[in-house]
Amino acid sequence: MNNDLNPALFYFLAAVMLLSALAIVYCRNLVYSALFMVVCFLSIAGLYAMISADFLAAVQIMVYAGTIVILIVLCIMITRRTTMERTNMPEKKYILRASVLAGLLFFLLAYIFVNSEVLPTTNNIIALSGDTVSGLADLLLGHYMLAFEIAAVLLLAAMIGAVVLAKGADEK
Amino acid sequence: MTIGITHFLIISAALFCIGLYGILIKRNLFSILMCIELMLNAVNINLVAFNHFLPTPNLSGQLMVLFSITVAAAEVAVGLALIFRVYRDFQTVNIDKLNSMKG
Amino acid sequence: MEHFALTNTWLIPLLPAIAFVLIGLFFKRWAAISAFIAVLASAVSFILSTFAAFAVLNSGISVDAPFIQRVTWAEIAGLHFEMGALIDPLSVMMLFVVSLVSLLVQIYSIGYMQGNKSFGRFFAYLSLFSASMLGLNIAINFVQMYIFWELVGLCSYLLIGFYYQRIAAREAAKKAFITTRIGDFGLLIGILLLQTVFGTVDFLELKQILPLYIASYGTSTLTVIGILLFIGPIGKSGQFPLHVWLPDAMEGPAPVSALIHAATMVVAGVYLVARAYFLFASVPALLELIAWVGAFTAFFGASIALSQREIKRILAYSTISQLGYMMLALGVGSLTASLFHLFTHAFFKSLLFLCAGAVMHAMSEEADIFKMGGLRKKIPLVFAAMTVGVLAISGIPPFAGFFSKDEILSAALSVSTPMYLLATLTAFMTAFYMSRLLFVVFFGEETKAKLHNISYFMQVPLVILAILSFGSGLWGYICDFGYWIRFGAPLEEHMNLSIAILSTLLPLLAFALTWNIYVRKRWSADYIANKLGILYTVSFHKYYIDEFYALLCRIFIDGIGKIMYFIDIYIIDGIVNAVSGLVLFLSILLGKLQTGQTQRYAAAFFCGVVILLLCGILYFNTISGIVAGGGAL
Amino acid sequence: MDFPFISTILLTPILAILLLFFIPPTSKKAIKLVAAIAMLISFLLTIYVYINYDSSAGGMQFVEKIPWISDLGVSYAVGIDGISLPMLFLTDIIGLASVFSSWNINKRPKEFFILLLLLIAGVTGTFIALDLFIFLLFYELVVIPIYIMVIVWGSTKRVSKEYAGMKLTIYLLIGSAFMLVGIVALYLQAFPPGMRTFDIATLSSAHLYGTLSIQFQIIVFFLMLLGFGTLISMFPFHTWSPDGYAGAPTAVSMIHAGVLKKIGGYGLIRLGLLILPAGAKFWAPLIIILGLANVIYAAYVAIVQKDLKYVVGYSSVSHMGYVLLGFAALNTISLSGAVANMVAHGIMSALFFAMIGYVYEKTHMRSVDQLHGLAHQMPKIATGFMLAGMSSVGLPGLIGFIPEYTIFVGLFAQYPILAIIAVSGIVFTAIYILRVLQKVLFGPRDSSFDRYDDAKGAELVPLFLLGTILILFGLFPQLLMAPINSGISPLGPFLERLSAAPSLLFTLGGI
Repeated sequence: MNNDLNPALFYFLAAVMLLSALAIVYCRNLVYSALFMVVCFLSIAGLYAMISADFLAAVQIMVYAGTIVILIVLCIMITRRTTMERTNMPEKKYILRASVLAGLLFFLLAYIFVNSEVLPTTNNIIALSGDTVSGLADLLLGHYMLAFEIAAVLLLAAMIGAVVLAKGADEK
Repeated sequence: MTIGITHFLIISAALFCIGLYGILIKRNLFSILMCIELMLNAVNINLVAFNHFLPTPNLSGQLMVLFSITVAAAEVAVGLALIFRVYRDFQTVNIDKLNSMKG
Repeated sequence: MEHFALTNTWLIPLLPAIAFVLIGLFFKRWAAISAFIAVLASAVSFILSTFAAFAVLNSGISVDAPFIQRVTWAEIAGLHFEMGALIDPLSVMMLFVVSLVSLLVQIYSIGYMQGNKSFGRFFAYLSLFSASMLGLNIAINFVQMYIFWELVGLCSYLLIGFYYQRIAAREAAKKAFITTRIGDFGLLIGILLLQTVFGTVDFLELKQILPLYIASYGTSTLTVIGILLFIGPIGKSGQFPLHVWLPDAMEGPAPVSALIHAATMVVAGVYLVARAYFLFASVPALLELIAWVGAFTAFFGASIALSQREIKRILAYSTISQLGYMMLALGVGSLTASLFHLFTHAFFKSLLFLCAGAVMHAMSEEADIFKMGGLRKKIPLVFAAMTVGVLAISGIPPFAGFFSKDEILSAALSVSTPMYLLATLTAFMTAFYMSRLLFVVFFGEETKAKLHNISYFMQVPLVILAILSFGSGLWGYICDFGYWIRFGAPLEEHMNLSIAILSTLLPLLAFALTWNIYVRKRWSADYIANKLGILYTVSFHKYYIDEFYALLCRIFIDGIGKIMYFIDIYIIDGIVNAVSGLVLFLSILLGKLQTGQTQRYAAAFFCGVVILLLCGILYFNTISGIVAGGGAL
Repeated sequence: MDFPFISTILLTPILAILLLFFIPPTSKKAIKLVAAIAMLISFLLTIYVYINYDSSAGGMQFVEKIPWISDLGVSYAVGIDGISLPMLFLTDIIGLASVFSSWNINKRPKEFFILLLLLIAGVTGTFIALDLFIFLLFYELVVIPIYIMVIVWGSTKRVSKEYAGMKLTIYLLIGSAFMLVGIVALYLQAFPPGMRTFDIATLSSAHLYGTLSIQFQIIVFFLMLLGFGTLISMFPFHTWSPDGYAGAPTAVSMIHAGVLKKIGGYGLIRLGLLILPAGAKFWAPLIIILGLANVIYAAYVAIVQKDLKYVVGYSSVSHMGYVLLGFAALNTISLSGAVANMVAHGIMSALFFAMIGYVYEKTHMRSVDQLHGLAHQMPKIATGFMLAGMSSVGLPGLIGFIPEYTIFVGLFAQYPILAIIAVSGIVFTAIYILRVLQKVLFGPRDSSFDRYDDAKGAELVPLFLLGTILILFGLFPQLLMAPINSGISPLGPFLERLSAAPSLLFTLGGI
């Protein structure tokens, strides 16, 4: 496995991801935002694939780009108004403050990351043996068995909770 | 310059801040939920990147992402149900109008 | 039998106590059974007491060498509570008097309380009283005495307030309890001091320790203890200034007045002083105090009795006065005279009260003597009994009072002439008010009221008590009461003739006066009252002491209480509420931050993150410090 | 190991709570029965333990110990000695009585009895705990149910029930916060790391090793005094008590005045005196002064009260003054008296509150101005009132006398003048008790009260239970004093050393 990543591919995916993220924020139509989310998640999946997380890339596409976005779109449709125009308007009075805050946070984080001396370099990457699916499966059904079971219960609870909430428990 | 962990960290930070920015300026519950998903994904990228770039012998980082996605899925399901419920009770998904908890 | 009675004296108080429990728990509703149980218990107690008395007489038990049984009641490290029976001539005499009078009063009550719906309750209380009083009599130490002392106080409270639907009765009961409680406060402190100073409250042990103690430490502490202890008898025996409860206590039924507030409970104070006489006698100043309190109370009570109108109140003030006599006798050092008077007084005063009860019963609970009149023909038996009682209390020979009063007078004379004069004057007043009572009620214009029947249950005790009132003094004198009770030789072997004659003539003079005023109407009573002016008013209003106490109470109890309460809710709680108000104010200020908008919270949260990061960067100056934890893997 | 009696006593109410969760709220009878049976079992076991406690041997008996958090030195350790046994008995008898006195609760009975049982279990736990951690755990457990019960089932008179509940809770929590600080400091200071323990007996020996300096003891005892003093309603931290009782439902008033308050006195002895003797010695004069203030001041305030619950509330403040005096005189006699007085006051105040509860439940009146002549309609309740009132007055033959007398004897040895002032409290007590009782119970019959019944059926249980104990312990005080003596008398040499030690900083000069 080649330790060097393809910079062109990386920058392309990163650009698509960030631009589509911005588009999510700036689209005036909520449905468009949701669709841009698919693009964003797909590019994230691409990034995963670049750094030896092929299985996660697949999961990302299935769960996020597929299921979650569809869910969101569905819900948007159910609660829709007469027109979807201007459903995703930003609150003007907060824009300045929010952008200053977000920008400041970004620059601070970036400053730390760029100047950090303890971050690992690309030189000491240990190539993983075998494919990630079986590796993940070993962990999931071995060391993280209990967490796995709990996650399953969580999903069940979430499902029941969602059903009860959406249906309304007190309605005859 | 080769693509290292710093690059991944910076784009994830950017994604995170976009999500944060979105949360702060939006008033529609759906957009807020979507922005939260963006932030979650930013975190996931970090995990996967560290798993790749750190000299670790196993896939724990990726596994954490798997769990994170699971939890995110659950969260989205419940969150959407909540929004749906709120919409039915208050006939709005605008968060400014849902302020009965105001102190 | 005598031996059994002597060794089982604890049965004497226990039997009425059992009667109390039985009646109180099970038989309250059945009048006949209640009365039967109570009377039976009292009768057995009386028989046992009598046998115990014989046993004491025959076995050479004396005050200095009593027969004692004791049992540990409670015990902790350093403190020992004992109960027991101390049998000596003194306690046996008391047992005899108390059990006899309570038996007679219970029999009388069967008639008196007939038809009352709380009949059972009455007998339960009476039994409890007998038990407590008998227990008090055999007390072996101060604590046991205090315990029964309080219990008789409780019974007195319950019985004064027996007609609890009457507000006057209820208030009188409260007054009695609280006033005697003030006395008990002194008594309790005295007992506590004894416990602290001597480490024991046992009569016998104290008696042995005391001379040694006085020899090494002097009498100053003892004086304090004695005064404190004496406050108890002041309260219980209605001595000035704590006498105010006793006249009010007449709100109780007449048998109660006879039993508790004439014959038995009120003499508990006298008994206590007699029992602890070794202590009081060791400090002469104490005796003097007791004598003066007694003498003054005797005079004081009699002076109020002169002008009262209610039959039982007159008798109550007379009781106060007579108790003063007993205290006087104790104070002047004649224990024998005091107890002799206690002995005779128990009979004639309960006789008088029972007669008064019979009169009131016949007159449908009328109490004002001036609304009665000419009763001698309608209830001759009561008249006869009452006459015996009046003669006895006035000290006409050969009735009982003459002998005992005479001994007190001669004892007083031997110590102090002013006391003797005061006591003699009191004797004159006693005869005056008693004969006034007798003449107004039984002579003069006949009342129109239809009289109630007086049942045999009431008549029999009257007869017995009348006989005792007539004979007990002579009997005691002939049998040498002083020698019999064995407090050493009696003070006066022979009667002092001049005293005897004077104390016979004075009452006769008083009789003549009252006869002319109230029966012959030669002199108008109103005219005399007007002439006496302020003296009469003061006497009629009982020296305004009640009013004075009420004022004191309003100022020092309610007044201070209100101030304290004000402090409590406005100052202490004010501070508390002010603090909580401050917190509330701050929380409202902070609450404004809670806008309910989640995004604001998120913004605040991330502002915090940014600030922390900035601080971190500026403070550590090197980035490695911050991310070290993450990168060290 | 033998049958775990103590744990069973503790766990029976908790098991009943679990059982209650499965009973539908509508079957009120079943709920009450479960609660009553649970408390009955606890009570019978307590009696068994009481009888089988060997007073002549003394010391800790029926001990159970299971290590729990060994890193912190915490273990689940319970047991009883002569001091905690009467307290345990008190808790269970009042617990049982309070269940029956709540028999007519119809508003959310399920929740009520769950909270009540939780409260009882909490109080039981504090008294039997041999481990400071367990003690704190139960101590904090107690406050919450009380708050909810006052807010939901309370009554509003002079102050609203919300105010009352809040005041009570905040006072106790602030007090316990101070205490917590003290206890943590104690835990850290007493032993070096690795040997640290929450075991009370071990901590009690810490002062012998000299790890607890005198300054340290003084400060920590002061913190405990704030906590326990608030709980025992020491002047000037007493105002929660009348307001709280006035707002609380009957059962809570009973348990609070009857048992919970006693945790303060118990804590002062068990934790304050035994662990921090120098601190206790230092602050004793202050406690004496405050205790006197309690006795006299609260009695005065009680005299002018119109609301029955306020009278009893202030009366309990006054009686707690005696306990404080008994504690602070620091000798075996006075300490025995203090413990006994806690029991005595517990029984009588519980009886008082139960009777007031009945009267209020029937007539919805509590004011002395409105009520009169109740003895005509409610002779049994009147009997209960008289019993409680008379033992409050300290009448011999009832439970109140011997403890009071014992305290006085102990106090006299130390501070004769102050003792006289304290004894004068008996007169004030008589005044306020009799004034109220004669006004409420006696007097002309008022036909407007004719429609109210006397107590009957289950309502009589508290009267019977508490009245019996009142008389039994009054006639046979050794039943009560024997275990207490076995708990206190071993402290004799310890206390003598303490009193022989020079007084610290300020003293009352033996007055």
